[in-house]
Amino acid sequence: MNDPASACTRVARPISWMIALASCTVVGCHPSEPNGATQLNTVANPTRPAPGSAPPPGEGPANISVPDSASPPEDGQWTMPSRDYANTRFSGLDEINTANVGKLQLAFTFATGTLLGQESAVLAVGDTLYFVTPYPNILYAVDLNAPGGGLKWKFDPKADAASQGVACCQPVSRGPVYSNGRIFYNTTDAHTVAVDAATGQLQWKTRVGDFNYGETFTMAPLVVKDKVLVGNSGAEFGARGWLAALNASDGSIAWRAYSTGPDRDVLIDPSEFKPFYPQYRGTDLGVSQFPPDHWKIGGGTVWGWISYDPDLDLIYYGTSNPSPWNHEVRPGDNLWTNGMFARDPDDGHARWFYQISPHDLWDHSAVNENLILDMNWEGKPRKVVVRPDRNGYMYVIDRVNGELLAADPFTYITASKGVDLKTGRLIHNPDKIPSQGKVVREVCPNSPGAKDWTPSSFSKRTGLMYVPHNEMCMDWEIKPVSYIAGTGYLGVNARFYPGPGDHIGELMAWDPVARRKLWSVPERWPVWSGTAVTAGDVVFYGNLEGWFKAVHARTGEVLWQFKTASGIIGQPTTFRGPDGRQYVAILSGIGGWAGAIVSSELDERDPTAAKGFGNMVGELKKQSGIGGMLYVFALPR
Amino acid sequence: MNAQRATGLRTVGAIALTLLLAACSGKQAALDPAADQAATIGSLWTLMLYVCGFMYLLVLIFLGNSLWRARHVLSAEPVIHGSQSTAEKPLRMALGGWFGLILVGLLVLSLGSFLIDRSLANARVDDALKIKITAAQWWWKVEYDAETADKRVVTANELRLPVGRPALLELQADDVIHSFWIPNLGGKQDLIPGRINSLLLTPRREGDYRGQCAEFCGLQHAKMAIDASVMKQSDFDTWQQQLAPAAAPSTPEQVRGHEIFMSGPCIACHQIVGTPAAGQTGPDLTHLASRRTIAAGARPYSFEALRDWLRDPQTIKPGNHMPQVQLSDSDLNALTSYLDSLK
Amino acid sequence: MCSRYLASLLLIGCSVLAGCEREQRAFHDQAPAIQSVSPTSFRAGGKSQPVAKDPEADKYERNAFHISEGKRYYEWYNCYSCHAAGGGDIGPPLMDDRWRYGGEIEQIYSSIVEGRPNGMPSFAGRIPDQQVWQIAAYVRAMAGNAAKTAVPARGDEMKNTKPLTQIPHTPVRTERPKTQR
Amino acid sequence: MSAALPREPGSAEIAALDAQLQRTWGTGRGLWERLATVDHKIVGRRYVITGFAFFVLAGVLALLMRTQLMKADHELISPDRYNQIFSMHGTTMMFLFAVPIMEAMAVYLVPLMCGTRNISFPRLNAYSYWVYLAGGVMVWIAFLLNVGPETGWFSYVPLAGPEYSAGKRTDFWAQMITFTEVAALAVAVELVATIMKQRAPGMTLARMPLFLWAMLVTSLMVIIAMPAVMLASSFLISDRLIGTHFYNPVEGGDALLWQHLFWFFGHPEVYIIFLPALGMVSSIVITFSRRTIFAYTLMVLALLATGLLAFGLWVHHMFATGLPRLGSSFYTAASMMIAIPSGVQIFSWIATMWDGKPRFQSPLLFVIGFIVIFVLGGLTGVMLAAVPLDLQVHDTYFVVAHFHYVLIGGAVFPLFGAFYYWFPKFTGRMLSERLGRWNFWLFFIGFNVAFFPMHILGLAGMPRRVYTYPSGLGWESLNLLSSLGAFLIGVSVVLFIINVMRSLRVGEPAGDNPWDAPTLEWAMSSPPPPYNFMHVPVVTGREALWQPGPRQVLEGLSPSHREVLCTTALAAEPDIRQPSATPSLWPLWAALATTVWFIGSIFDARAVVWGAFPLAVCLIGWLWPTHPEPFRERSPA
Repeated sequence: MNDPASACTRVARPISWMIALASCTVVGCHPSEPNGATQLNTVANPTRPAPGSAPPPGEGPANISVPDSASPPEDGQWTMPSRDYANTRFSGLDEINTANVGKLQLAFTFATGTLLGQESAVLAVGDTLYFVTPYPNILYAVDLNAPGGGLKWKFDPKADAASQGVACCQPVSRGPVYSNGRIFYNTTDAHTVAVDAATGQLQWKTRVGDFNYGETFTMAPLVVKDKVLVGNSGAEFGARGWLAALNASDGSIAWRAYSTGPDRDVLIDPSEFKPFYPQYRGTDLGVSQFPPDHWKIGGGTVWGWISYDPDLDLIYYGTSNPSPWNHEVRPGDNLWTNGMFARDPDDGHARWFYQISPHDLWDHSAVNENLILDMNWEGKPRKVVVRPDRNGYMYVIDRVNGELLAADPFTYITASKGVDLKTGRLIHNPDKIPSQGKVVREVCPNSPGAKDWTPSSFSKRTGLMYVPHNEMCMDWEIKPVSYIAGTGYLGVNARFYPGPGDHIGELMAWDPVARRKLWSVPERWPVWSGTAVTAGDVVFYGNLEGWFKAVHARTGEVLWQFKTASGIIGQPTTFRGPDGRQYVAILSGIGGWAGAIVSSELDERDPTAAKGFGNMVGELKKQSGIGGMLYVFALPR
Repeated sequence: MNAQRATGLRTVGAIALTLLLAACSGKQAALDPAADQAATIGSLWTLMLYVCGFMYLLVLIFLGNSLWRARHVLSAEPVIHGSQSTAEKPLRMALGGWFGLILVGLLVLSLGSFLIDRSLANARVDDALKIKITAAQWWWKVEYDAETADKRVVTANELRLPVGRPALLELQADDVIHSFWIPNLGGKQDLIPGRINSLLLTPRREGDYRGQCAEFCGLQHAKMAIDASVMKQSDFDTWQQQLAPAAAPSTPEQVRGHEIFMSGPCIACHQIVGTPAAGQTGPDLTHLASRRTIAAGARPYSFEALRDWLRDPQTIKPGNHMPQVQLSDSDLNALTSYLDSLK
Repeated sequence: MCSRYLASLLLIGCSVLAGCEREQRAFHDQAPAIQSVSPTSFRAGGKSQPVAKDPEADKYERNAFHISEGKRYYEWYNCYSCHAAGGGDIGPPLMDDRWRYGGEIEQIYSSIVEGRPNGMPSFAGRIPDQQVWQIAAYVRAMAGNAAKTAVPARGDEMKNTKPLTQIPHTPVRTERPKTQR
Repeated sequence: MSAALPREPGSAEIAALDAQLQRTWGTGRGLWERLATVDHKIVGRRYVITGFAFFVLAGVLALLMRTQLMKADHELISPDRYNQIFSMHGTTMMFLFAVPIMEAMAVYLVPLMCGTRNISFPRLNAYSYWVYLAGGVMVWIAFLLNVGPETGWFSYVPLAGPEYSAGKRTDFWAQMITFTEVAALAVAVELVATIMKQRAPGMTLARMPLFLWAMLVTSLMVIIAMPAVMLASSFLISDRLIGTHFYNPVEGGDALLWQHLFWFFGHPEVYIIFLPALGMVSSIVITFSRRTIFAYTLMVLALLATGLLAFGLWVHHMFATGLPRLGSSFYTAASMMIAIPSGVQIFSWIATMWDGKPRFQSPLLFVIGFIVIFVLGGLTGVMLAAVPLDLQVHDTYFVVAHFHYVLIGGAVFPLFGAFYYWFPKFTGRMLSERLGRWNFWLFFIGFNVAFFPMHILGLAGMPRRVYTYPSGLGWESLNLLSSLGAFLIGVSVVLFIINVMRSLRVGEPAGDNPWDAPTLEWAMSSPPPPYNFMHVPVVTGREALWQPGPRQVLEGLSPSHREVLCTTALAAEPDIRQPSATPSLWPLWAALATTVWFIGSIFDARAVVWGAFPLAVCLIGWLWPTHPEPFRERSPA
């Protein structure tokens, strides 16, 4: 059992007391969060205090901040994969800091029992850890009170095995979300389930999509107010994308906003929809920007990260690539794919839209995380989202009206010639437009992009973003493709290879104010894990060889690393355990798109294996085992 | 014998002339131009025919004359010093003249060819109708460009053009090299995988024409035709507007045919806009019944022809990629009547 | 003398005419009917289960035309979108020597027609029989199990070679695209 | 022995010398001796007969095609078979008939015309025949086994590439190219060496008969052009067999590369066939007009100019591929320029006849037919050179008509003339003049009936290489006419064969020089003795046998050793006595080893390595020094 007093004394240090007190006075006395996060303590662990550790005002960086409403104070827990609505993945815990992280030790491990890509975030709620395995999507509750982390319960949603066949990049899950005593998560066969967090009893299960049409779930849901937001995957199968809101109480579908098709499906009401740029104004653009009828199989799935700004009461999310990958099949801008929506979470109506990659050529899905930040922009405070996109640009977009403020390349780019800030349009490189029977070479970044789904983090202390990203290029050839329901809908042969430079992946620190890269940690292989940053100025991430690393948030110095059994593609989280110590958790288990070569035992003699990774990462088989294991670290007692 | 030769030549000439007239009409004839390009090339043909015909006549006259001169000559001692012959000088002069004539003739022809080529290459394309044509073994995919993507018209094995408006064809191939050629409208242009070629046609005369693949492309090279028609702009607009999603099946038989189509192999390769069928590897069938031919010109369109085709495509066009699907007679009729309803 | 040579050689040629199966181009559906199709049953993977060999089925993997057509249909029916060009992706690789549901042509045929429980969809009714056999023959060819002489050395697709155009590895970035303002 | 040579010594001496020379140069009657022979006349005769046999076979294929095309929608022959048939027709005519038979005539005639006892490199000559035979037989057996080439004699990739031409069909075709080109190159080298170094003393370049000039230019063209197609076909076969990517655009190859390489050979190929025919025409015109050729120097220059220009116009086969149009105009001009030398030559022949005393016998009839037909073909060639017109008629029956006019008109008619002309020399018997006239008129009329309508068919839109055509396009009657004409040609060729068979048995004996022809091959008995010339003749004028005064000879060659006299290249002054190779079976074994090597490599790429060893052994045996004194002292003047 957790004794708050002893925990406090053990953690006690002058500075953390100061921070704790300060945040208590600043934030704790204004419990106005509408997200239900403040209530969770009473449910999961009513005795546990929530001493927030957010930096006191004035201590953070100038010119940039996270709105408090979107990023509640530190309570030692990690209840949603992105940590908070602002998607910061910033923990206010600072027991582990740059000085002592080198002493970090393995606290315990826990086998997941599955061997495919472990992309789930490990939630820490009260005295329990929650994570989801790839198919069969078992939800594990790990008891932190048991010595060495025992199993509290596990829940098997009994997902249909056949759905594995339509999961583009292994039937992965990016994690559960906790809200109000329940765990919500998505299964590969396109169901959303709600499970009682304490007992592991199923509360409801809703079939939201149909995997026979290529719809699967990989994303972690987000709970906003009383809605569970889920979006489908499957643009590689011609699935029509949508974001749905389920009523948290019973799992019924409150609204569903499609990414293609007529305005009523996309939930565009002209009286509310005020996009900044003229190309998004008009009637039924989701129909007219596709060939006849193609919007029904036009992709634009929603499988990335959703952000929420409680002040504006808007959710932000990106839509994925249009289907198929062969762009000649779908002339037009293919609205509303590969763009960013701002929607009202209550009725789903769109407020504005911005298209990152019009008429996508390269599967540059625009589903990446949108970090909700407030910035001084050219002297004026502005509410923005910052998003590193697959196409290699770091976008700064006004989150009130959808105006593009900046799009700065953060990688080597040949696929496009830049972004026109007047029209907001990405400028395709005319030399690289694919056409039938021709191989377009040296397309950089390649289709997984400069940065795939692997989430960045933002430190409120340093004001920097920590972005895991890659330098990869590819050869790309399109070919005719038929839509056959339930089969892949690509029309492309691709072959990836490393981009310029002596490494493929890197963890980069990006200064959103100065709009430049400060430092980076190179990695031989693509970085396919998320990041987390703490108030101790430590950034955590892992690489495909299995090294779990702690990096100095200000200098990029690797302070500590630990070799896990398999490659890491998960999302690190950190939390305060029932014993009051700070822990760091990560799932190890290679897979996903980049690691399928290893864990699906693909044959790298075929360069197009894993949609192009076969040409690049075959060597990885020798460096990473296949596995699935939870690792939890802590400082020695 | 000479008389025999002359008669032979006369007969050949006479036959040639009558037959030449045959080439001057028809719906796949280069010398029956219905577009600016074909007409321009036709005028070059006329120039060529006159110049070359004149030269040929000269050769024949000279040859005939030399044979005529020789008619009485019997065996004699060989002429060893030909250069000392009395005829040497006039022959040399004649050779000089002949040489000059050839030069002038070639100059006229190359210049004519060059100028006509330039005029074809520099034709105005700014307000041209843009059409993308993709050739595959052994059919043509035709896509009309439009202001918005959903107004694009996709059809197969038929090309309809408004009269008087230049059409800029963008030519591509999926598999092997093909060549696009509608003789009445203009010269041919190859479709080569990995390259984009273009061809400008400015139709001037309404009518129905026929084109055919002109580069050997495998088994069914012979049956890879395209049905072309040049129509009034208003008719063309009407046609384009009609090409909305396909008609829904109305009779029970058509409904049954629709079911067979959607549950069978058909759907994997063919597209019928407005239905779940979105295949691209076979021809678009959205308005199949409004076309005049099936199987890239292998048969004229009719209910019976369509049914025969569905029953056994490999006999009508052996080696093509339309598989033989085993269907009962009633299913076959149902499927045919559904497809026949796709006007 | 030479013509006598020629004639005798031609005679020899004609006598082996019957044995030449590799080049036959059968356009009509001559697909053998397979009895062993049980709709959804799960078969133990890895080892080939004894299957009644069908000589008709065997013909497909010895015939160059069928294998080449199989390759075409392998792409047309989107097989490559899960199995890539044999290296695998969502589905298992087909060019290696591991077979979850048996590697005989009849078993591959069954896998295509019936589907398999972990995601392989059933193509029954979607792909005509003859084409399934052709695809199965091509799948056999990918793993090097079809007649060697009937299989071309390569297709026109991407190979696992280092691209000629690979950008040299230099730590210095040569180009940073400009953002237009 | 030789009527045209001086007979001062007594006939006993002559008989003794004859017997001695027969022992030295003769070929025994045993099978092995026949196989080992290196006598250029025997090899040449085999070459001619084999080539003619291929002509007949290809002609049968042509009749099959014409039967199929007789009616609209005729389904007599399946498309698969038809494609093989037309491919074999073109392939056989171009590679197995036209070039080899022209070289064959030269192998027989050139040493005789030069006044030497054997061709240079006689063993290579024997080897070239065996290799040619093996290649031809191989591709025909393959064809009969349904493994015939199916992609035309031009085999454009990608249609002929591994992806679209399944099985071994195209491999056999490509390897056949290698066979025949090895043979053709070998012969070309021999001919150049023979013409440059073994001409009779006094036969300066300016006194060379035009046939020798034509063969010299042709052989040089072969040496320059054939490697291009060997390279192209080797690229093709290695693409197909060992997975190279010369023509695979995906891997950096280029499909148009094939067309460039092929036509860089393919266009000169036409002149390689045509120039020897010009030499034959000149020989016949001179003999039958009984006058020296008009404007000899210009004729030689015209041959040279044709040979040079032939290499500059291959692109006119590729006008429709979308090459830059302005560049194409250059090739228009170059293609038209070739009309100038042709025009000059036509004029010269007619002028020679005009000023001469022509005798209208079969050889001259064929020459007159040649002029009438060839000039028409040449003029349509000028039309085809014009880019715009070519775009209309390219790949239609107009082109079929054109090249049959230039190839049958320009090469087969002269060849038949040559058969009639030289048959007495080959066999010692005359061909029947009456049958010859029937032969000519049927051929001439049949030809025009068959091919003239094709011009109109082409203009009426009928493309080439179609196995059937629909009715209603006005093509039926012309096709029927054309088919009838084709059968007339067939009858005519049968008449020729009857004529030959008949004459071999009961033909009128010819004597040494039945036509009173001026060149050296008529200077010995018919058929020529194995040693050709008892004494080396000395040439005093261009028309050697018409020169007044006693014939001069040169003595000094050993009667007991195989020796030939080498003279200087330009002035033909005696230079050295050169030993000539003795009969050997090694060329046959080497050819067999080559066959195993080439055919083996179709089925197993490793054969490229192991197949070279038997050949190496054979070559060692072949070149093993047996002659004690390879070089003698300078011969007496």
